[in-house]
Amino acid sequence: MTESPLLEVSGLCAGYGAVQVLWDVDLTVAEGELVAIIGPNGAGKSTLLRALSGIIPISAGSATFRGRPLGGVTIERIAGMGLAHVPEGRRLFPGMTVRDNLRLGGWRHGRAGAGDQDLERVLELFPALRDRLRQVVGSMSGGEQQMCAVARGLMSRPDLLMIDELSLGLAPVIVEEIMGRLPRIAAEGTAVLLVDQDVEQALTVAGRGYVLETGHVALSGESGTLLADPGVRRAYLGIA
Amino acid sequence: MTSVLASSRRAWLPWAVGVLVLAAGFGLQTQLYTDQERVVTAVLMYVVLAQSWNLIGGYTGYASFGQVAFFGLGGYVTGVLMWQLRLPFWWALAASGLLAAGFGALIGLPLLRLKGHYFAIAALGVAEGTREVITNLTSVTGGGGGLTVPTFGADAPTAYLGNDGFYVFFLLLAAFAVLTVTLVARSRFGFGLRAINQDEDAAAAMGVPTTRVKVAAFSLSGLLAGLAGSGYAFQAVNIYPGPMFDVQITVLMVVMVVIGGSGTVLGPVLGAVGLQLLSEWLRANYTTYHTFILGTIIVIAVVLFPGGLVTYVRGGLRTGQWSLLTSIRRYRL
Amino acid sequence: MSGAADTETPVLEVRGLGRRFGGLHAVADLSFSVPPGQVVGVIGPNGAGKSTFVNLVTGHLKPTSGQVLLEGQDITGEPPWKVARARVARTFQIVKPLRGMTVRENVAVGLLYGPDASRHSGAALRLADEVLERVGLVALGDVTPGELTVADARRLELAKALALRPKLLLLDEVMAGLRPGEIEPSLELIRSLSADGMTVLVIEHVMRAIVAVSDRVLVLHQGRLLTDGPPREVLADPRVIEAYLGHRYGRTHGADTDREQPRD
Amino acid sequence: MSQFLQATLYGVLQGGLFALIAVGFSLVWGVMNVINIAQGAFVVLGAYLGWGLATYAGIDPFLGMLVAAPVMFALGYALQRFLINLVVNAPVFITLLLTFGLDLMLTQAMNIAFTANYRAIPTSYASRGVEVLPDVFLPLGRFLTFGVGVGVTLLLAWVMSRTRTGLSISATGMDRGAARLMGINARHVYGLVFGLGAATAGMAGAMYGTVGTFSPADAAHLTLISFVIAVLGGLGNPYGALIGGLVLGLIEAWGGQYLPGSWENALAFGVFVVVLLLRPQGLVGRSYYAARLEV
Repeated sequence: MTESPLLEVSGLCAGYGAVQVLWDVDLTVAEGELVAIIGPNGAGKSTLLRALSGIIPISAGSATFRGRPLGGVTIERIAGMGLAHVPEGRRLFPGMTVRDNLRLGGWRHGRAGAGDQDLERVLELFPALRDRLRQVVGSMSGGEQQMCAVARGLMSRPDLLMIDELSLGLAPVIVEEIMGRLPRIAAEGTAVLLVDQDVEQALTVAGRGYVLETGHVALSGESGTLLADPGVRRAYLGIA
Repeated sequence: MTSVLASSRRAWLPWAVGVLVLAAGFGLQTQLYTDQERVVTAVLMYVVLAQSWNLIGGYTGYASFGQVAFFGLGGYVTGVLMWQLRLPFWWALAASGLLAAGFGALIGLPLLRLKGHYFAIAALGVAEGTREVITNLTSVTGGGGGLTVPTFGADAPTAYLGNDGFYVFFLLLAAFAVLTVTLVARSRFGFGLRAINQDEDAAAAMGVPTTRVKVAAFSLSGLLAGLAGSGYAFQAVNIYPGPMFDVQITVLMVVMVVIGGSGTVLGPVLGAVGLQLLSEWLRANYTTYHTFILGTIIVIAVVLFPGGLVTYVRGGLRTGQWSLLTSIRRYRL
Repeated sequence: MSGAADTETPVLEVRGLGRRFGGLHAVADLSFSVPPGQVVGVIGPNGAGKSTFVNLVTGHLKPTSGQVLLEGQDITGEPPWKVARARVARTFQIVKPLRGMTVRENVAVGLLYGPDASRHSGAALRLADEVLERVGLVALGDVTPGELTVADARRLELAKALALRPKLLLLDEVMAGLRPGEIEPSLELIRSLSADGMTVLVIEHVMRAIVAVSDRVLVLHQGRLLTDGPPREVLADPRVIEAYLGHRYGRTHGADTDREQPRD
Repeated sequence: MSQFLQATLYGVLQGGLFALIAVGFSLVWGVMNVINIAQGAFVVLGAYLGWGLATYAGIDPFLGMLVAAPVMFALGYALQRFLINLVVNAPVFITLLLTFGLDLMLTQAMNIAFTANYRAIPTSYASRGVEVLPDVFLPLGRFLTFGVGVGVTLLLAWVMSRTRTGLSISATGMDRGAARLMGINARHVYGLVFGLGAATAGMAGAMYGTVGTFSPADAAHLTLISFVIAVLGGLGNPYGALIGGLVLGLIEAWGGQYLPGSWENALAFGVFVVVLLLRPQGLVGRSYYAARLEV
């Protein structure tokens, strides 16, 4: 690949107040690529996504999206640039219907955008949502909520979709179903950066992966290589 | 106002300053005209009220918007006892303080279970409700028409204290309030309050019986406000439910504490003295615009020193950071 | 470290402990006991119910079923402050320093209100230094918690717990977010507390810490007890690997573990 | 019987106006977690706007409120964007003090501009009444204010749940961080909310002036009413304001009819405190409003 990547992160440091969580993180995502970030709890995976979408400031290093720097840009603007973030815990608007949640997902395209076409596209990806359009999201199962959250992220036709802890608290069969959609999303042109704890699942769908450990990139490479690497298990269980 | 350990070497210093200020208070009295004496008396009363709010709102972190209930209750207990039962003021004063404290414990038990602003507004509801009850118990309280405390002649259970008398009364009461808060701040109880203010779960995990401690703080704050109300009722002679339970009095307590520095001993004193003197000065010199200017000052102070003046100065002395924009950077969206 | 006879009254015993949130069983039918002086690791993937379990023991949550016994005494549903005064101390997963107070004052609260309540704040502040000494924080006594590093904030959390001079110490992820070099001193401290006879439950994600310090490991999964045994055995259990790394990882890689095990 | 019906009718009519007085206060609190002490002053300012238009331009107050609304909206938007926004993330009683300062400024400014005298906005029709049942009269002016109050409150509810802008407001109130991740400009939304709060207060004020007298001194009482209604009904919810308004209107009307003195006020606050203790989220409120403000 000769052109510059869609997302390029180099030497990124970030944290909360005086507390630094990420140390010198390097990472790239190319157009239409599906990349996984795995690592044990507290490794800084969510913090990385939060820094990229502007929720917390980048204290050192750089992150560029389509060549434009992300440091110091507000959350709203970054969302407007086509970088969608499906946050940990889904963070749907609990009192609203699925349809309203999805409509809000397409906010960046203004009154004209987020039309029926986008809706149709995400409903095709997640047909289970079609019958739920009028249902209030708070009353749905965790799996349906996660589908709705991913669909909401896609409504803005983003160039990069970042999903945080997709499998958290969900039954394996649901996880498999949602993860199974990700390659198609990537193939249709939206790159996906997936953060998850389910190593096997995440690396099965993703082409490449990064393993974070205590705020550093401990390992990175092709999914197949990582799956075979004993270092992954060491990062999680602390023993070989 | 240094930390307990650091001050242990010079522990006598704050006490010495306190005694000096008290003495200066007596000395000042001889230098004042009657009008000025009344103004300073009002300032001293607000020192008591601000410290009352400081205990529950500042130290414990439960912002009571109904604190005037204790003031009004104290005033009415004194008024009714002196008017209906011809009890001497000093008995009525004690009864007012105790009843206000008891009332604090009574309403504190259910109310202090509520968090944050729910507690604040429930307390407001209690204050407004108390006023309405007082207004409607006409046979006991005189109702909306108010009551008159007998002060002169054979009718009076205690002779009127006069300007000088009330000055001394409120000076001593203010000293008592400041002393109370100082002792609380340094005691085990004060540590409990501050722990509850910061994190109730963490406090409980360290053995602080949170409900008991909160209720005690509310009750003690009620005592202070009740005593102030009692003295105020005697001084005012004619009392009415509206002014005795005026929500503006509560708001003034909050403003004084927050602007001065909540959860400190000195902050509320500075807040009360500064704001009340400023208010009186504006009233005298800019009669028409006085509340407008006061409002402007509050707006500016809140934006620049949301943590209070004492906290700002202390932070500045400690870190050398005096930027006025720090809090804006922290709290803006 | 362990060596506790089975006949001894367990320091902690839970019987059929459960807690529902709406339809979700955060903790279900949990039963086990811990003899005095043991260091027990409690592990499990995110959402396994570890923190809920701690909250049920300390009274921060009321169980919907079951009992908690402390040295044979039923303490189920007692308020947290009473549990604390019974010498059960805990740390919080998300540290809960008292931000408006100095580090020394933080610790003094526990000394003033804990089981050995001292009446005077001055005395408590002096005693606080002894506790801070133990966790290596004495030099920072006058600092407010906001200025502490992650590691020091975790130490403060520990110091607040130790101020109660506990019999039973529940450590809820005291090592999360620490850099590898910062973990060893914490482990050393846990060992020394155990040597003093304290019973310690270590709830942790950092596996190498669990392995290094525990006499025994409990694995929670979806609110239930998955396994209970010596650390190495537990971590080699395919079910545990599956719970952590995903449902297929356990199947494909579980076999390797059996081969590697004899190395130790 | 007719006495009871008359009191009930009066209470319902009053409740509709109460709803409009409080709905903006409730919205601001629910979405922004700001307790706007200046709400009552906004209402009185609206009344003066209606009064001024009626007195100097001869505009009927029911049309005048359509002028008052955009003026008040602009004032509210600007206040939020340039002042309140500076401390909007501070603990709730910091913003409360700020709006208290604003309240002092506004009230005194009105005292200076309009004097403290009581005024009213007279119309030729407001004092007329229609006998709807034997001995039960429907006062025309109050009926109109009721209609406007309920109408505008329902309109606001519709805007909140059906329009794009309304959705963005609800979303920001439910989870500001997530709303910003959608690209919604939270600062602008806050400006809109405060503007809407001021605009509805202004309209309520113009209505208030047609059915009774007003002066700057009413501001504190009107804020207090808003407090009670918002909490009774549940924060951030226009339907809640409607229910809270009707409950308060009926308590006052029935209490005034059947209780001696002014015990109805004590009753109103009694109900208020009991509702708070039993259902802090309000009668129809949901607890998720203002739940997530960390980003």
